[in-house]
Amino acid sequence: MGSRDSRRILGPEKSVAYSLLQPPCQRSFLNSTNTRTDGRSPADTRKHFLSVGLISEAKGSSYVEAGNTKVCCGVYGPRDVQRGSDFKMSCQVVCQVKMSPFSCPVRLPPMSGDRDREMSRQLKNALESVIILDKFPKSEIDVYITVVEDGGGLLAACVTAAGLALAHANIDMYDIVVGASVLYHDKIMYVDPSRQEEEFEAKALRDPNNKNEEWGQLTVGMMPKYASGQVALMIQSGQMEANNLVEGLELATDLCTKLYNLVKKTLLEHVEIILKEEKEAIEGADT
Amino acid sequence: MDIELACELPRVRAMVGPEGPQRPPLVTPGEIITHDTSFMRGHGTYMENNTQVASVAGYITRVNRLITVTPLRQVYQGAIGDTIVGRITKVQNNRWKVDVNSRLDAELRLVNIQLPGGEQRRSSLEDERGMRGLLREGDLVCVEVQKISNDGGLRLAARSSKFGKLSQGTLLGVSPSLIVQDKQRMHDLPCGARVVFGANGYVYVSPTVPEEQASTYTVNFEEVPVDVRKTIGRLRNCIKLLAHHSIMISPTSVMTAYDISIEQEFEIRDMLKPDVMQDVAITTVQAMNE
Amino acid sequence: MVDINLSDAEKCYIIDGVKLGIRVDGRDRLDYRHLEIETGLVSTANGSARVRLDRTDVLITVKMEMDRPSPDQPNQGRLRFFVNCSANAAPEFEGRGGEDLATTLSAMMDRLYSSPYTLDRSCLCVVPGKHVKVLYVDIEILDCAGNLFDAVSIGVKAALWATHLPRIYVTGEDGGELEFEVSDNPHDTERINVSNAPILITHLRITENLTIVDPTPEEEECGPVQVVVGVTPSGLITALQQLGQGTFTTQTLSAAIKLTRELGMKIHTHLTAKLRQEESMENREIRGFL
Amino acid sequence: MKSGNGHIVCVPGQRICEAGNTHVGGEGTYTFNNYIYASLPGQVIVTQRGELNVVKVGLGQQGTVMPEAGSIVTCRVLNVSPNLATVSIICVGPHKLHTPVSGTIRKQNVRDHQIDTVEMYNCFRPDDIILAIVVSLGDLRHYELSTAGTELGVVTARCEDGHPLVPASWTTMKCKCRTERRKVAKVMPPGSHNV
Repeated sequence: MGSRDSRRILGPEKSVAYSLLQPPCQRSFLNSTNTRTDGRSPADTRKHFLSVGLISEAKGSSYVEAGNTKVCCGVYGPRDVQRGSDFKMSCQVVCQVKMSPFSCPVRLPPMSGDRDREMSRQLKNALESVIILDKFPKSEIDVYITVVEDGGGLLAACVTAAGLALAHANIDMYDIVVGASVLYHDKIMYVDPSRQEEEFEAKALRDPNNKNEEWGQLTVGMMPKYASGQVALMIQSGQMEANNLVEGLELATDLCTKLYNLVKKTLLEHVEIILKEEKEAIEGADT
Repeated sequence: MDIELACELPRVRAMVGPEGPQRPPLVTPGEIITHDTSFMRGHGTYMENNTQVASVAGYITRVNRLITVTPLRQVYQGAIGDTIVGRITKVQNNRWKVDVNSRLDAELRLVNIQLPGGEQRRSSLEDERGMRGLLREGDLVCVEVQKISNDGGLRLAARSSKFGKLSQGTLLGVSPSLIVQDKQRMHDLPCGARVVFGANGYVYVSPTVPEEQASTYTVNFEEVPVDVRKTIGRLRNCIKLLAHHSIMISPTSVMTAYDISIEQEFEIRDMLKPDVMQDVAITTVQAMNE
Repeated sequence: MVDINLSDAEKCYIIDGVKLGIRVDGRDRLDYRHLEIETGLVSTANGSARVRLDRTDVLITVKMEMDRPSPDQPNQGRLRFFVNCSANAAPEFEGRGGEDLATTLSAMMDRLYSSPYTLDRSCLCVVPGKHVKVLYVDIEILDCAGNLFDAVSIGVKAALWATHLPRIYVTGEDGGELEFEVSDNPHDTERINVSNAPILITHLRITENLTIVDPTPEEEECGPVQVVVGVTPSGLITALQQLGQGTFTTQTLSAAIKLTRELGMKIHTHLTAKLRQEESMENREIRGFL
Repeated sequence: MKSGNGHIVCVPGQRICEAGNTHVGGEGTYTFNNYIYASLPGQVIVTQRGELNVVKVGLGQQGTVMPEAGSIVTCRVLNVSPNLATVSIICVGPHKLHTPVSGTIRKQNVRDHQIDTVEMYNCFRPDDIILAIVVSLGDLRHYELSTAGTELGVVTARCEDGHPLVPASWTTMKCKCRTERRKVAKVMPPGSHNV
């Protein structure tokens, strides 16, 4: 029922959240014409939209939209280590993912919950293997991610947003890191799942005696070009046969390479704009 | 993957006791040692209305008029002339801080290490970068205790050629009271490996290094062959086994354990199983006592 | 977990060893260290287990409470994991040091036991919608010497296996409130079916494409990136997660996943056999911590 | 290698060229089994240094360069105490730091002659802009800096009443109302000495 928000007037003690009384929105995973609810085929990805320079105050920032998932990320450049943490020669990455209260149908408590902290830790691990740490000795790089809306594949979108924001912040990285997620539902791999599909999978009623039923979701954060493909983050939940999981891993890596080109295009546009501005500035100064 | 049940395993019997056949009297803190005030008071004891009382748990050693109680497990105090193994923890201007398994980090000054290039290169290494070129954080060094400063910290020196940076190998930490005191610390054992029994409990097992490049500060990174690795692995497990059963560690005891483990054809990886450890320890003690 | 810094010479020795198939203590790449297990040693808990993997020491207890079910799963019991890194496990754990490891570990265990097949939660329900049993699993880390995830996951499975829940009878109802009667006969208990509970296997990447199992702290220091893979007794891969700073190639990951399948099934059969054997021993003497 | 209108543009992770003995990687690049890769998005600039050409990737002003041992930094003095001055490093060479980091100048690093007769108050005052060189990365919070050398020291300062001070000699600066003592930097006109 979410945490007790002292400022709000709540219903009587025994009240039940309205969301429990709603009829389960989706009976079956696929709709009548045997395609996914939003009409995509299993191998299609959602529409992606990437942009850079959303937050003027930050050293680097990015905004990523994948289907309904909307994530914005701000990077605050190498600065002195804030809290009195112990002395480390190498750079420290401070990562904080914050799901805004309105990002899910059921309102989330304002303070960061377990899922936020878990995602922050996983993202911190991934980014520490992407950034070239020994170029920023004794300093700290802060990556703050705010989730505007969770439309499925949230961690994958966060990884892409963080990679893009770091590139925009001119922080040295081995390669652009891109995230992708894949859902496995009765023997078929669904690429780039939406939140309804993820929830259907998580809440599906499973009869206990059919022990080896296979389902699961896989999220991969990857650097496609660096040393022919390096996986910086991989998380899988649910239970799957070993070779199905390996097949899912390959599918996710192809998705990463596709997304990589889109990220590259965004960055190159940004670089062109900066160079054009610089050229005008120089001409302006000469005349 | 072998899973054992704790209740099936033999109970670990510590075979305590220095070499001597009869066991010296053990005392616990607070026990009265003697009322006779003519004895001199040594370490580990204190006077209380003219009776001498033990302040640590250990065994009593009497040297004509002096009574001391030496504890069994003890942090390394340090004695001048001891050869010990240490790990560099900090690099400061013209000195290094070294962890030597004792209360305080010891100090190794740039002036008292013996540079292969001789005197004149000393000044060029003054700044921190030069120092780091010689010894970095984490490096292992074999050094000698030169002086004990009044706060208990040790001053180290690496004067002769056999001291200096240790090359490839593996380190093992045991309780310093188990290491047998003897002059020669660095032994090239017949089975083809070099073991440095640091007086501070750090034992370093490494392949035998040819004599002339012992004290250079460059490390050779070429691959150690497989059979040497097998002997080093077996030696390491023997030392761990002796320490686990509190048997005094000396070149002889390690070599006997090594030979016994070969006779009874124990695989190297099985040597750390409690029952195997028990057998080898018992047979080693019997072999040592003959 | 415990960060000791090693010299380059030692790291090179360890990495070459893994390439040649002989690790520092003689093990091969897929060998586990000696594992000791004991259940039922805490009398105040419904179920308990202690796992010792060489020096890693973990104590896991299961206690049952009654609670209201969560609204969206009215007839399902709950399983809650709490990890406590006590300061005596490692100096870094005191204060907030161990907290990061504790949250990672408990999040990992939550995900491992999140699927409904691991533990049949519906049999934990007493009155659907009103009262269910909640199992609080407390994991106490006594000593940490590498490979904590495997030791904890094996311990949790053993502890749940050894859990005896008192049977609860609904005796009657007055004015809408149900009355319960908990049977106080110690033998009238229910057991939890743990036959399908998964365990974790940690693969540490040492060189480009070589991964080792059951890493020691020194090996963890050489290769910072690990992948922790959950496996069920029937060989299905559950909660997989990559930890630490570093990257994997897809081939190494696939190899590790396939490896986990065989290794996992072997460990499961071995573990259940040992637990059954321990169960069948009459008047078994609890070894505990002696 | 995308070439936009006349210049080569790259993205992190893009291979630029082989790192043989003629090419070496500069800022914004890293070398990985003897190939130079870009680690920043931006324009590839190849500069000549001796017979080596240095491949750099930069994007206008905002390169992220951190002070290392030996780099010349511009700082603002925060406070002065008898044996050390705390400063905030604003720029490293030509690059402006996005968030300034802090450094300290010890008494013995102020100048290279008569070290023990240095009075910090006669060398620096709070809010002076100074040029210094990084001695070492120092401890957790501060970089170790030094102003020993003629071209290092106070560049611009203000007197107590706020008038801008003009360098008069090695150790004094003048303004309309008074002269004040500073450790003055002999600043050559820009471009004459490359940083």
